[in-house]
Amino acid sequence: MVPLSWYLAVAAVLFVLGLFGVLSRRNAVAILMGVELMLNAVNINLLAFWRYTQPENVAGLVFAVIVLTVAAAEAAVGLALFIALYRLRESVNVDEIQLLKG
Amino acid sequence: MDVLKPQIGDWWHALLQGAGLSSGWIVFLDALVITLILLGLGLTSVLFAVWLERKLAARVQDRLGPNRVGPYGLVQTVADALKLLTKEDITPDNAERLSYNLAPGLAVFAVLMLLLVIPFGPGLIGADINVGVLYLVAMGSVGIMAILMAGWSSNNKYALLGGFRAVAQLLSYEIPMILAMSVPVLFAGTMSMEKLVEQQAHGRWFGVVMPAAFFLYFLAALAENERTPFDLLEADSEIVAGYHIEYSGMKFAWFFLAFFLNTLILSAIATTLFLGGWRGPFVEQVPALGIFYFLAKSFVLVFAFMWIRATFPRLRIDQMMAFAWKVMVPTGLVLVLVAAVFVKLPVAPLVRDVLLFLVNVFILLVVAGLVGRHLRLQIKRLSEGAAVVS
Amino acid sequence: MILKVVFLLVSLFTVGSALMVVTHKNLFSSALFLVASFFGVAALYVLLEAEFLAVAQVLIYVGAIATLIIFAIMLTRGMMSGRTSPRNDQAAWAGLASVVLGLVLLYVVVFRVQWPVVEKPVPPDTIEQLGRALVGRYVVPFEVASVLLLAALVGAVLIAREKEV
Amino acid sequence: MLNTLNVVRLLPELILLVTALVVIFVDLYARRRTALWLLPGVSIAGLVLAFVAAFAQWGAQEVVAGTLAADSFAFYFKLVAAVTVVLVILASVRYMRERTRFLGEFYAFLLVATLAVFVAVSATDLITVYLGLETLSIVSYVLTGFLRDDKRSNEAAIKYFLYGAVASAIMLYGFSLLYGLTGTTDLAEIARRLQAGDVLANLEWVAWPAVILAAVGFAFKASLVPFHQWAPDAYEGAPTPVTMFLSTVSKATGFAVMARVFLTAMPSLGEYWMALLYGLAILTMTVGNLIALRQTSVKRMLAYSSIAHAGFILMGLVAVTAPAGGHPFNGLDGVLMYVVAYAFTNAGAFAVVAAVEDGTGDATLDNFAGLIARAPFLAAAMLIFLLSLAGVPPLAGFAAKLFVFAPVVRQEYYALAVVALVNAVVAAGYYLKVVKQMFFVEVPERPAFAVARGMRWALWLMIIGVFGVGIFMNWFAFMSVRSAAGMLGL
Repeated sequence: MVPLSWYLAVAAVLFVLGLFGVLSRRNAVAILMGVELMLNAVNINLLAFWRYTQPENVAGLVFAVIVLTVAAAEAAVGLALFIALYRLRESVNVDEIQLLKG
Repeated sequence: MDVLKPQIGDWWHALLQGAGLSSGWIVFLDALVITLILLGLGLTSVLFAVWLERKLAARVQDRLGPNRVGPYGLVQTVADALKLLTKEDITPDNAERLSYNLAPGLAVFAVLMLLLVIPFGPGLIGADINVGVLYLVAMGSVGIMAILMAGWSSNNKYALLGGFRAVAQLLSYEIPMILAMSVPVLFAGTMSMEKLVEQQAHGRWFGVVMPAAFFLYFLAALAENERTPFDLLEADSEIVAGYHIEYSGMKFAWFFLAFFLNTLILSAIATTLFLGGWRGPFVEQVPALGIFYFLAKSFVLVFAFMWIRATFPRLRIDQMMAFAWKVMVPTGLVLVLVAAVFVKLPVAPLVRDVLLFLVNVFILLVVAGLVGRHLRLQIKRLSEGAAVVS
Repeated sequence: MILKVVFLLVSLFTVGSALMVVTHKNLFSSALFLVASFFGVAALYVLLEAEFLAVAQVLIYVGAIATLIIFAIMLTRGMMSGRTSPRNDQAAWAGLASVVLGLVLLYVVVFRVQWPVVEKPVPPDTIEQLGRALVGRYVVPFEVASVLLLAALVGAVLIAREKEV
Repeated sequence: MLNTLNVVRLLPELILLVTALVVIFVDLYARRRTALWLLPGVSIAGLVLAFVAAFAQWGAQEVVAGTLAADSFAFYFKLVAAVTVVLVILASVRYMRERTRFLGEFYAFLLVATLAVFVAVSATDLITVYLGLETLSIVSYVLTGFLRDDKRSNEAAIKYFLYGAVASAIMLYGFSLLYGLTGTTDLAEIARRLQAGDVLANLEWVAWPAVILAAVGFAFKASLVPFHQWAPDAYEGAPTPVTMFLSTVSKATGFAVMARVFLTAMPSLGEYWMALLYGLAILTMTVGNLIALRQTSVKRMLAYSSIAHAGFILMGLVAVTAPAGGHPFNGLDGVLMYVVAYAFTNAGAFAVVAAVEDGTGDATLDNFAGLIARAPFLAAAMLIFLLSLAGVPPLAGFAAKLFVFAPVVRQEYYALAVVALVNAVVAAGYYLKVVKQMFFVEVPERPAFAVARGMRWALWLMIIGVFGVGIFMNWFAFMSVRSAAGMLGL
């Protein structure tokens, strides 16, 4: 069987890559993609822990299902906001929106 | 490996073991053979379906249809395929090459993957996974991805419009489709395709017990398959073929293949979920009959698909969306609710089935009545408006 | 052994796609790599014997989230013109910080901690258990999640709909 | 499993949910003129009912369906949230009427947000904690960006969304590590497992990552520095009633969840998270105040001031101790006192801002000039709220500060106490700037303006609240001590 730490390593790398995307991108949609990668990393963690430490207790699975659901809701609202933003200013680059400053 | 059970599988395994192969190789060869069988079954059916569609459309339009190549033009499709193969393969200048080239393959792949969980006959199933129905739905979304890729990467506004419509239409109709599919799942208490067929023994087909759910699935499948009256993705008279406008030659053939495979598979799913799958008289004695029954039932549905395509006009996009969200989704929700209540109803199965049938017919009638009333009102309003103008 | 090789291939594919997601210049290609990465993660779930989650992953992430993202990209297509760099000014710092954080995480999570691993098979009725848990102990989260989905649906429509004339 | 579910305990949540649906249907079928008063009326009625349902169960102590606690701690926050949201609704009647057509959705979203708060503050399972917080966040994004044709509202929502999504992902990673280490998502069970032998050996390596990563999510909701960047923008750009909600209820929820997770799941990691919060508290109040000093928009100034106040609230958590011999100053009761005092005061200040925006179009310092002549009631109300924010006795702010300073001193965290004291003085400085502008700057040519009726009621209620908390300090202290004890398991 594949050792648990391998899964954790993949998850950690995925998480960090997502974080890098979040920090380094200008485009709001690209940032959202980074967030999705991070959430995927979390789910890998949850499922790996479920499989390797508690396969008979479904708490980890439930958690992962909830994360999936919330991710969908979050993406829907976020993308709606981006579309509204694009309507208002023809751009979704986050460093170009700075009406609010101080 | 319980595939191809019972006789052929044992014979085949004995043969392999006799040849002195290790178990790893046997698993591999098993998988290979299953893949080949499924592919063969799928692709020959497509050849036949294309011919059928052309013949049928011709008959509806009072023409003869293909009649030159082979008897009754049966080999016409092969000739067409060969022609497409030799045509020039064009890639638009500013196309996004990777996704442009990947899209047709992905479209076919998404559909072929569906073959994996369809029980063509007793034991003749690629893999009986316990989330089979969910798998079907999930793979359906990959098909949407292929259309989006094709629509975007062609760098053509009509293709892009096709892509937009794909999201709007396919995603919207996926919801009533899932609702309709979850009715038999709820009733059978399983998502495994194999077990769903098992539950429909003795002619107690879910499609008969719950005609409304079957009808809902059928309509949603029409839309998922981009067939008239829901063929807005390619609507040749509006957006000149939509997402595959730029494709030619082999790549176009792939889309074409995916389209027909999809027709077959949507029918096959309907057969499995609602029409008892491979069940029929004497299947227990002669398992091979199962395949025949399965294909026969599926092709009845395919026939219905084609008939509708040849007869109906296309809907407008707002009508289509309104139909999905205002008619089909509520109906689907009601049906799921009804099924959930009836599953727990403490009466004899036969009584329950009859009651469920009656409720389903009632729901169908009510929905049809409401839609009809709405349409009549619209027509009346339109004609009054026209009267004022003139 | 075979499992390990498969795992390595799948995770290489997943991580590679993820890398392309965060570095590719073209937003649309990024989104496609995101889809690839989602598939890789689904494959990892299969390796973890969580078939239900794997299928749900494809259904929700590929079928809903990625499709929405691509749809949003298509709707706002003017925004990915090549005028400016897709990276912001702090990209270098972000890279550095990410690498450091990644190394720390890897060191801690992979090498330091002894996770309480047990060698147990997955019970065959896991999906049934999951279903029962969702209407049993976890019924409140389940219901709240449905409220959340409804609210998100209404909210998204409210914010993104066309201006009325 | 279902028959063990005590539905009565979920009554407040169910009432809110039903009310939200009723509001949507009223919006669908009522005529516009009727809807204008019926929608807020129905919403307030639902909140009052939820308040009653929560109040009737005060003193209960049980776990509902394994994932929600029905204890005094949760009920305390539910009561505060219900009251504050009533005030928010009163304040938003005219404000929203003039800015959007979608009033039904607005009130329904406020109710769903309150529902999310109810779930989050009583969550005893990592899953419900996450789901409650995230539902609150997602609904808040929509509320913040509700005026979708207003660039500032949209921008505020997008910043809020991006920070929030990242923070919640980071928090989740921390949760997943906790789950991996303990094999459970139940908070009390986690605490038990954290003391087991096999886990202890690994604790030093997982403790920091788990605590820090989880704290990021809470710190985001409570807008602690350095996870505060979204707050000023969101507070300024959001419709002002929504700002009232975000800066009070939403923030209080962050603290409630933080307190519950840290105290019930990781009491054995106390030294880790207390050290972390100690640093965050100092950072938060100092940075918040320093930036607030140089703001020209009152709305934005209040936004930074509310960040600074989060630092004060945090002091209570840093100094949490078991209440020895019924001693009132155990830190946690300070948090609770501060939350209720702050809810009235800050909501009041933002309500005045909303009223001024309604009357003059904007909320810069300049718009407040000579307010005493143009809208004397508003000016007087603002004076009371600002004094309370500054911590002048006998107002609510004083009681709140007393209850967080006392435990800090008792714990002998003198450095923290001194920093907090200096900060309180600095804050008084910029509050007085607004007072000076309102009372001593004369601008003759500006017209007077009236205050909407709902707003006037809301302001009166909040003034009463500010005085009430300050004068009947003992009663509130009693309540908060009891609810704190309820959660600390005493």
